Amino acid sequence: MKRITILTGHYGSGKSEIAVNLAIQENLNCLIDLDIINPYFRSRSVRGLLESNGVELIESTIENAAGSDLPFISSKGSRPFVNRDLSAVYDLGGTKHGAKVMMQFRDFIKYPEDIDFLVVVNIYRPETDRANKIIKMIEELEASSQIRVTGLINNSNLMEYTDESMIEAGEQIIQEASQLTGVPIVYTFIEEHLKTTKTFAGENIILTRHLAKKWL
Amino acid sequence: MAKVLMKGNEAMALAAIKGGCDAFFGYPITPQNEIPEYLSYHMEENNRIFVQAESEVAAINMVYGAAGSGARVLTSSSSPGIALKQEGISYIVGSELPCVIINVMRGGPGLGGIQPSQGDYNQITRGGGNGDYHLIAFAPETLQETVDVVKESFDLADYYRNPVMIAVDGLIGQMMEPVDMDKEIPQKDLPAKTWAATGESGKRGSRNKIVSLHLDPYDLEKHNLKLKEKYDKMVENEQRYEMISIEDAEVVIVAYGSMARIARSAVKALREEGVKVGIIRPITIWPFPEKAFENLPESVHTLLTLEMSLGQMHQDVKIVNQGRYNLAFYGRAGGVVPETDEIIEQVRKYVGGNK
Amino acid sequence: MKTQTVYKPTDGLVKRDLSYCPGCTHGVIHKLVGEVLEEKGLLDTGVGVASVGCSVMSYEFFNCDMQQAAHGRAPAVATGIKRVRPESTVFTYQGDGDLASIGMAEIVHAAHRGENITVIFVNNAIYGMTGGQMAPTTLIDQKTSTSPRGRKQKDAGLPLRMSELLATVPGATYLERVSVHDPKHIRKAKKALEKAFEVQTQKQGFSMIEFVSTCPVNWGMTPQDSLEWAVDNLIPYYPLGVYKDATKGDDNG
Amino acid sequence: MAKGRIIIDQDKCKGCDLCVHQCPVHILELDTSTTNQKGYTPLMVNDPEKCIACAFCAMICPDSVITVERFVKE
Repeated sequence: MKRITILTGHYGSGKSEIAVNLAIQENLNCLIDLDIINPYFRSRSVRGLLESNGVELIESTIENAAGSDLPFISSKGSRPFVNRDLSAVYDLGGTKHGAKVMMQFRDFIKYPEDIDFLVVVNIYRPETDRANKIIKMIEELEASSQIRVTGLINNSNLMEYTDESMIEAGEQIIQEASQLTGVPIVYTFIEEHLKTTKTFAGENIILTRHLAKKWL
Repeated sequence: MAKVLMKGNEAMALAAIKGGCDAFFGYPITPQNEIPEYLSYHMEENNRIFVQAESEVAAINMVYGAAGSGARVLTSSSSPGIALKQEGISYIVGSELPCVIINVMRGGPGLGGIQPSQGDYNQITRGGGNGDYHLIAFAPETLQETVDVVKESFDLADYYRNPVMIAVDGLIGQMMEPVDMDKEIPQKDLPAKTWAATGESGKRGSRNKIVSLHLDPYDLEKHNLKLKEKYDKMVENEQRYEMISIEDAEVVIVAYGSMARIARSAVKALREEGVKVGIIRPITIWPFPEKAFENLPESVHTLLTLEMSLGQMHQDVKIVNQGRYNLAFYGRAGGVVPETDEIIEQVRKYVGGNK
Repeated sequence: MKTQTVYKPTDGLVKRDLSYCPGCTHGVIHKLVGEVLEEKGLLDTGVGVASVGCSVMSYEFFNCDMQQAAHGRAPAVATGIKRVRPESTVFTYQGDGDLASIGMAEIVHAAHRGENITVIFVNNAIYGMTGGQMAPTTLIDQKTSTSPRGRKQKDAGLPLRMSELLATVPGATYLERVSVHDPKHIRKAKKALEKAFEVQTQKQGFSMIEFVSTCPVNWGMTPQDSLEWAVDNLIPYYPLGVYKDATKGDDNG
Repeated sequence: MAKGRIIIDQDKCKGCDLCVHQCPVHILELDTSTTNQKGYTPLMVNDPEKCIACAFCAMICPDSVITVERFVKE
């Protein structure tokens, strides 16, 4: 993987769970939570877990404000863009409205070749259930962030009801979008409970849910 | 229709469209913003009305106007915003207009916080507006149930000519869950709205008035008694609840919404150990499901009320209990959501106790 | 001898006695609104919104569909009606306490959105219904039951001029202030109302006619003296005239 | 010779006096010798022959008490 991964997509597509999984599994230096859209279930809500895994969490300018919907973002968020020693995953808020926060870092992005800008897609989210809708979303995300999308993530799931056929159905639709845009599928995330031997497009990663409580 | 993965707020917004909502009037407040955001895009697409009002007060009065002219209307807000809407809600009830109000509850009092809470129980069931009035209030537990009651609420509102509230806490508004958006729901045979002030007095041959003012106290009392008959009918027909693992329970938890979800996972764990615990889950918090408490098994000795507030529903449990069982209460407030283990520990305090 | 009717009571009002005090110009304004609705054929599609104040019962008087609104909220209620019934003719009838005080947000934002409704604003510089308290439009030194020594700027500010204020709101289309103290001004007021409703039927947006009105009972004057007091005191502070006319499209903010 | 006449709905009149002041030929007066159904002293016409059917009285009347007719030649 590249040194910096920026995750975008529709809200509820699974960006934050994937960000936390990538940060922990890939031993990244930091996770930058730039979600100004969602007030709950943000990656900043698992600070302890991240820190115990050696991941620095960068989020708001206000400390201890998990209960805040203020959009203030820590200026530390620009560090991985300028410091080539740092590996990082950026977790953006959903939709083009969440992606526009990237604009504030535009002048810091010195090494664009270090960056993967990935769209998380779950075809069971009605706004991304067809190839044409996924393509439209890619265009919107690029327009509002001014960053070229470099890859797609298949995160098609119905949470605990997910089975292999759902991942396959997702792959088929996302592949269609991929062929039309030339943007490759770089990861497929597979629910932990699903003991599958199949392999799917891109790198396959087992997803452990950290953000949602068991009773949810 | 196959299931899709939806966020609670978004699911409620889409459910409203599917429930035949003609118009939405609202004002932004966290954690319900995805509702107006979703509707701002999709109402127009369906040739329906979306207006972002200048305040919650204006929004609910727009609801009044649109409902008075015969439309199916929705507004949504969160706790402090619902407080601002109380004026209009009282007028809407007094004028016998139907509408649906979604309340995605957050912590209070005051501006409070944006984290989930059930602190509006009294505001919803006792009403913050003036006068004798009630509204049916659903407090669903899953997104599927939420979607189903949102759709059904438009019919119920029309049927009783009274507002219906969907009271969920922020967790249900913000969580993701698979839902079948097109699940069949019960439908009512509804008469035409011949009472509505539609601006068609010419066609109708008579004029309609939407009014909550009654100058003669005896007239007003008569009107209030007529409304009371409606509330009695709602109490008789609309109590909804679920009984979970009640058959041989010693301790019965009373919990709704997200708290019921946590209780459910606690009960599952406790049952695996052989602890006899069950749940009464109110699906309507008004009318309060008194019927659920009528024929509890002999084994029950304690009712344990769980809330994400500090004993508001517990008052209703006390009223319905009438001294029959030991009563216990556990609540968290201010947006703090308890863990399953916390609930397990609470239940353990009371198992093996005497009746 | 054969006769021709020059003037008769309008069918725009319900055939029942108005509840207002003797000589109160609410009656004249009601009549004008009724006449315009009748003559322009707008009763059949009309939905009026009654406010709170002396005109709270106006839903009993206008001969069309009516809704009664909470204090100050008439423009929001009218918004709700007009949005779901765009073919109807929607008007509010509001006093100065209702429109300029408790309902300030609703009136400004209805104008701001350019809601296609017509607002009848009755400004008599006092709260009539509740017993003659100070209104936002009460004149400096005017005595009311809550300004017993006369309104003072340092405590209560200067009287609010709503037509002028709304003229600064980009969304408003037509604003005019009129008076009904003599036949000449009554004719002019009727023309203004005709224009306001025409703005609505032409789907040109928000219109408001402000009426300088009287309150003989709470001012403590005879009806005729009230008219004269309004001419001598209110009109100089609230000058009559058109405050905004964006119907030609040359001024839409 | 009168140009027209006014018809007064006496029982609706609130005796406010506004019309009296608007009449350009000064033929209107409140009848202080009696009260109507409402208890007000109602309007009366002193010198109907002078009426010019201008309708000023009717226009200012807040309670729609007055109907005005003009005589037309046969």
